[in-house]
Amino acid sequence: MNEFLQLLIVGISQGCIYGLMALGFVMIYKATEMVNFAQGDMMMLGSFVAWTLIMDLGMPFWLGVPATLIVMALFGALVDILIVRRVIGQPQFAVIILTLGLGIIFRAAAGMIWGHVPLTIDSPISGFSSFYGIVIGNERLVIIAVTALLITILWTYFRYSKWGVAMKATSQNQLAAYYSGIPVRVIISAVWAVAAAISALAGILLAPITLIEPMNGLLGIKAFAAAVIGGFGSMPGAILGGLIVGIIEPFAAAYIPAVKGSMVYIVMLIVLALRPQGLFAQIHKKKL
Amino acid sequence: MRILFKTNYKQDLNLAKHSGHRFWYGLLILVLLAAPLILDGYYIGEATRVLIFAMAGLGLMVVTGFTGQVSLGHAAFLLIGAYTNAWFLAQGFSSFIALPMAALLSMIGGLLVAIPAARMSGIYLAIATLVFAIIVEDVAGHLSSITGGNRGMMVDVPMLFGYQIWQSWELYLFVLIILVAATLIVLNILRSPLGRAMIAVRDSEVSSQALGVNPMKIKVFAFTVSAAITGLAGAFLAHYMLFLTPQIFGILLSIQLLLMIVLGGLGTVHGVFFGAVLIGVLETGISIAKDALPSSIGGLPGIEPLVFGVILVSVIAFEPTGIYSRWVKIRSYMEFFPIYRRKSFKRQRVYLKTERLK
Amino acid sequence: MKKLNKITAGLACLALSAGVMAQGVTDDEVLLGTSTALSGPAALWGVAASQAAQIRFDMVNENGGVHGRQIRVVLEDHQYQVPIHVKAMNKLLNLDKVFATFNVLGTPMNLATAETQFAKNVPMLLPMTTAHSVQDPEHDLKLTFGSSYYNQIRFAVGHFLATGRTSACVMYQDSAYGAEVLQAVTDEVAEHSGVSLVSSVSHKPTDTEFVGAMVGFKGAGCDLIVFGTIIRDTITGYATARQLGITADVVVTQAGFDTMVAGWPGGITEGLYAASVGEAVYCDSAPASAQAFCDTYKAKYGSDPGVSGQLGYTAADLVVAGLENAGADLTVESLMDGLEAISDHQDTFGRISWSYGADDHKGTQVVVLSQVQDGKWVSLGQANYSAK
Amino acid sequence: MSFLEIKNLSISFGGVKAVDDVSFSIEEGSVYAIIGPNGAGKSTIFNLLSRFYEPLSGQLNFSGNELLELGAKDIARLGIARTFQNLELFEHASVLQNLLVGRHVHNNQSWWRQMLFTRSVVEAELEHRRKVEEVIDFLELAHYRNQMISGLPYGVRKKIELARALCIEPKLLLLDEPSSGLNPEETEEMGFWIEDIRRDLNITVVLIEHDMSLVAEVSDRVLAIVNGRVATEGSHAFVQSHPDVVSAYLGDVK
Amino acid sequence: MSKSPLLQVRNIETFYGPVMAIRGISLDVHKGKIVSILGGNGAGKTTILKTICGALEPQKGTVVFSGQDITAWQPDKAARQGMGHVPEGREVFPFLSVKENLEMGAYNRKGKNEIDDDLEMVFHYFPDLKNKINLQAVLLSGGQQQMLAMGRALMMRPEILLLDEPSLGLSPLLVSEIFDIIYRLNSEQGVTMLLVEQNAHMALKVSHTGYVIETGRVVFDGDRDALLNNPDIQEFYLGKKQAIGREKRRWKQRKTWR
Repeated sequence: MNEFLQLLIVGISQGCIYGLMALGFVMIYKATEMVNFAQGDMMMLGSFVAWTLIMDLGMPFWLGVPATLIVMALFGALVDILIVRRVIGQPQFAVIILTLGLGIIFRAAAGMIWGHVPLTIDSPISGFSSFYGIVIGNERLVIIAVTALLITILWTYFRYSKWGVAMKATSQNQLAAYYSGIPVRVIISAVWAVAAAISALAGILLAPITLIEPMNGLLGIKAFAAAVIGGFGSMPGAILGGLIVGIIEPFAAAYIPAVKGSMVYIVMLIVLALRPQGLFAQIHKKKL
Repeated sequence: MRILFKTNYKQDLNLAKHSGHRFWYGLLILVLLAAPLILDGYYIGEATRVLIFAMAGLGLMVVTGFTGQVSLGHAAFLLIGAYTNAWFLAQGFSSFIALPMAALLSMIGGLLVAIPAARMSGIYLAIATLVFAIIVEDVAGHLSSITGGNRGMMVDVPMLFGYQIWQSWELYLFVLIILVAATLIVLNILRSPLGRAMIAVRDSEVSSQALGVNPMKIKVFAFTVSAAITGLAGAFLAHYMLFLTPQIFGILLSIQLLLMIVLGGLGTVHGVFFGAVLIGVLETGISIAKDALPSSIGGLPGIEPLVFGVILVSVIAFEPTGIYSRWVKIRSYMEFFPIYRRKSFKRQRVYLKTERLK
Repeated sequence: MKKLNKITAGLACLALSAGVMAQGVTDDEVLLGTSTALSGPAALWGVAASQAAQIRFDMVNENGGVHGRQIRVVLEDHQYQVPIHVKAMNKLLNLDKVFATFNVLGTPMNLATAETQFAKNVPMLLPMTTAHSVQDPEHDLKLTFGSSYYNQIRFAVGHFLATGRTSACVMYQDSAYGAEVLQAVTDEVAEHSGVSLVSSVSHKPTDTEFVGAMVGFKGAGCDLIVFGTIIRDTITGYATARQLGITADVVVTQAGFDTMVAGWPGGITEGLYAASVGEAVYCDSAPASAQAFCDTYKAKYGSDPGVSGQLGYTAADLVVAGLENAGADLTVESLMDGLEAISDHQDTFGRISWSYGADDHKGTQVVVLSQVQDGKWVSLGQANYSAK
Repeated sequence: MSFLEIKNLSISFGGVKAVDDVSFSIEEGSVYAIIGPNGAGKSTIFNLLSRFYEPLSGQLNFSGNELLELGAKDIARLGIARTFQNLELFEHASVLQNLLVGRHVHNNQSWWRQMLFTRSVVEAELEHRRKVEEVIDFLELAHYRNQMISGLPYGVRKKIELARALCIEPKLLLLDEPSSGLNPEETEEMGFWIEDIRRDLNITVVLIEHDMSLVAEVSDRVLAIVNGRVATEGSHAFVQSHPDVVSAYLGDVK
Repeated sequence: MSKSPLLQVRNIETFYGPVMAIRGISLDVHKGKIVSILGGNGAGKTTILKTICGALEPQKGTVVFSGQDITAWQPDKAARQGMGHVPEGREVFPFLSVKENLEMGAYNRKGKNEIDDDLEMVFHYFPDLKNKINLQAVLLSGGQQQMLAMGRALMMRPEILLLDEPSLGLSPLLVSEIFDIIYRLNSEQGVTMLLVEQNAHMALKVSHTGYVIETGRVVFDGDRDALLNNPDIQEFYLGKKQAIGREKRRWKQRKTWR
């Protein structure tokens, strides 16, 4: 039983990370119908930026984290303004290749700037607690709390604020949004900024657990699987998918090690076979 | 500009539309055949790699470019083809058996993916295929009795009529001949009802159904043909690398294939070759250029993927529909030379509309 | 014109067989090729090793080279992908026409191109892997470092099983390297009675989360855990095991043996064992012979060289020794003779001495067992070991 | 038994009945018009006939075939062709290719023959081509034969979709708002073609249409649908004067 | 001399892909007037509207709107300047509710009360929408979507309304309703409109002046009566049949083939 709870809580915290990254995917997808294959690499960059600010420049942790989020938000907006904006409305494939290319650049640049030696951030939340024989790293508890908080904020924001509705409008019909006087470009840049900041947050939360190195971005693939399980484009779906992926992993590793590597993906295929558009389908039938 | 006078419907069925086509493509094939006489070993090796990737890209183009089914998992078919070919050669069969078996097994793999995949579309399909490739890689790692598992497997050289194809130019010619054959088959499909049905399914699934096309069947067919061609490419990739481990066929390889055909220009056979040559020239060029640069720049670790990424992003940002469409522009510039207007290819503002209404 | 090139190349071939001059060698230069990971998942090793090797060559070149020849290395980045490596080797062998390859990183990479390069009569010097499959079978043109992962693990596992441990678990990467580690543990366990391999789990190089694996090990109750891991998975895997209260001994190979692993902040790697080719050397306590290297490396790259740097430097040092032994008349034959002539060559870092011979291209068979104590690798002992 | 017989057809979307117990039958060789306000369920009837939607209940019978036993892909094979309200052409293909897809149901070459492009495929292709040229001639599309759809104006596309449907050599042709987006001159032309299609090609036509002058000109019988139910059916003059049709559809202003 | 026009378009040329869709069009819209643009398919009518509002970039020419040169501005900026655009094809936000759709029209406006008043005004003109206020727009019928798009543009309180084929695909009843509303909006609220319409009959009924476009050029312009009385326009755009029988007409077409 303890073992079960142990795996479950680790799974949930890992799932929150995947969920956060999946949220980044979903937000950009919702606003621009673009699948940002560089999302994982933006998370990686975020954790490196945090490392530079906190470990290299000596900022206090609680100052370094918001500073990182701001830097990465600006970076996200800049990526949109300088590069991505050019291909909005172009065929999906062009967009896929563009973001894949951005991922290559980010990874290579990170390797050149920060090297390939794994790094870590000293965080005031390190250490671990144990309850009734369950051992859990403090940072994992923080991950769960932060994710829950963030989701609440985002949900409220999208549901009730004028900007949130405008974001949804922009994603549904860009031309009509332009015609209604909604500042579409600003909104899209803002979405990139928020998505980059969310990924950076995931990166910072993850840094003490997985160490920081340029290839960390490949974690994005699992976040991707999470987003797809949830139904690409659905924010609650992203979190749910993240949790599913996060929980499957440690259980598979502990009880069926032979299929551990593929378990997540097998589950994803099963979900897609039953519901080809994920748990929260986002595709509606077109009127003929 | 050339004006064609058609006197016969059959003219439209010919692959070469006019004598100019016949001349230039004929010349191209001659030059390619003669290349080993002119070029030295290094360039033949590079050309072989480009041809193998072109073959894999051709396979991917059938399903992604012509049928509109995104696949991020074609490395799986390369894997199946490569291992099948290597296994049969290791059992002492000649390439006459090993190559068709490589194509056949990949085809069966394609069939397995295609049946569930035909129900999916867009990003879901992309991820499902990506995941399929990850699982295939995992399985190959665990089937150590056949594949040698993660320890890897050496690949014997191709055997034809008891003759070992060992020299690099021999492998080059072998690849070239099979590639030309595969290209002809793809061109044949494209000019027959099946090819039109593929394009119909890509552009509008509902109306293709209303015209009596069975989209499921067409998608499965495209996936199967695609897998077979990619499997063949995998067989040759095995010969190119001489050693196989499952990790070779990871996500990055699938991505590179997709990258190639999108960069070349989706939906055209030309695009495959433009893409393969472009990526090949780019990689070779960067790797040679970095030696010429001062070591403070050229010797920076990671400079190659960085430059590659930057060029890739710039190409897509300026020519989102691929190099082939740039070529079309250049060609029409030359054809209409004095009266060509730059603006006629100016990119207009475009706006996005949700694709969630399917 | 091109045809002419071919003819001259043919002539050069003739000249070579007459023993006049080999490809990649001129009167004032010898050209070596390295295909390694300068980016991608293994860049940690590739970058440090090639930088350290370059420092050794720079030292030689500044002093007028070896027999008047400057040593130049063409460096290719294979990003730890076999297809890119094959392409890079094509360039090194056929375009740059290097005299020998050296320090090529990666087990599958070395296996893939060995045949091709031997067919072109290009020696394979000191590949950056101690995989069993790269060392065996021996070849006239192949010269390797020393004790393989396989031997390292068999030695270490043998040691622990002989000192009271009874059940082993293995966590290994899904790669040729991981498979070799698993094989070694399986083989060694089979030779002892009353002990067993109770659980094994593999992971992808990109995996970051090991709680599941460790909970499984905890349930299996093993008292020896073998890691077929590299750097990051060594650190996080070990930290997870300790966090969960697993008290079993954990041992890793050369691949996870780096000064950075031992010095990881928070002391979370305290107590980890490693079996390796040599000892880890720390610059502040390094022998005088290593000081010049330490200083240069630190000045150039801002940090102490890790174990991969030490290995890269040692490889370069051995090549220089071989070139010196080969004499002024440099051919493939004379190079290999020169390398075989290396005997009791004291390692710069004062760890071990290197010897090769006409029928011994494998290098040292010393396996060192170290443990992390107070943030540093401390050698517990070493032995000459070679499994049958 | 009628040529096309629809009985008690119903379907609902999200709990709302879009088509509610609709029955009607069509005689072979006639032109039948369906009119009604937007959202009344006219296109839904076509989509049910095309088997894109699954009805809640009802029967669809076409010259002895139960359509509900078949899938969407089988409908064309029976000789039912259709056009779409918002045009569903193959955008990135030429006009000729679009029309040749219309010949798909007449293709009987095996896939391996097509791969090798054997003589029999060549011959079949030439035959398809001849048929397609007849349609091109009939609708006067020769000028556009080799152009890409994506560059063509709306009116021409409309014509191409009609042509593509004719390439099936159908017995029954379903036209969804053939005149929408056309100017009066083009609309008149469309009327001529519908008449020619019926008279020269002997094809039964069902059309959904808002332009009452076109309906009056071509149709033999008219069905008016309001809120998913049949309001009335009969000759066009009769339907046009029906009070429900006037209040829900035509309005007081003519 | 009358005041300078609210919207002044001078000699614009726009490419659509490789095609030059409009070739030097000039037109004026005066405040408080309804101006219609007539023309066949592919004449470039929609392109003109898109160029005016900035959705397409002209190669040449200028667009001046209430004294400002707005040529090639982004459409959202033009919208903030007071240009409302009801595009062709019912461009609504499919997954937002009717109310949210309308509120998006008032995105740049302050003052909750005024916005609520305008919401009432829209529901006054389009009572159908009021019943479906919380329904997702994708669930509306074609005509209701058309009304929603118009309502959304009205929520901007625009100085000018560009209407692109408002009657396309609508039933006769709805067509007359829509044109009735257009007429009322103009006469009751004084909204200036530029109207593109296939249905010349209806368009000329409500508009003050009109332009006839063919293959990207203005071929005729004048006030309503001038247009209504022109025999060519009667034949080609109003569908008034001349005394030629069908066979002759067909022959006439045959004559021009290729």
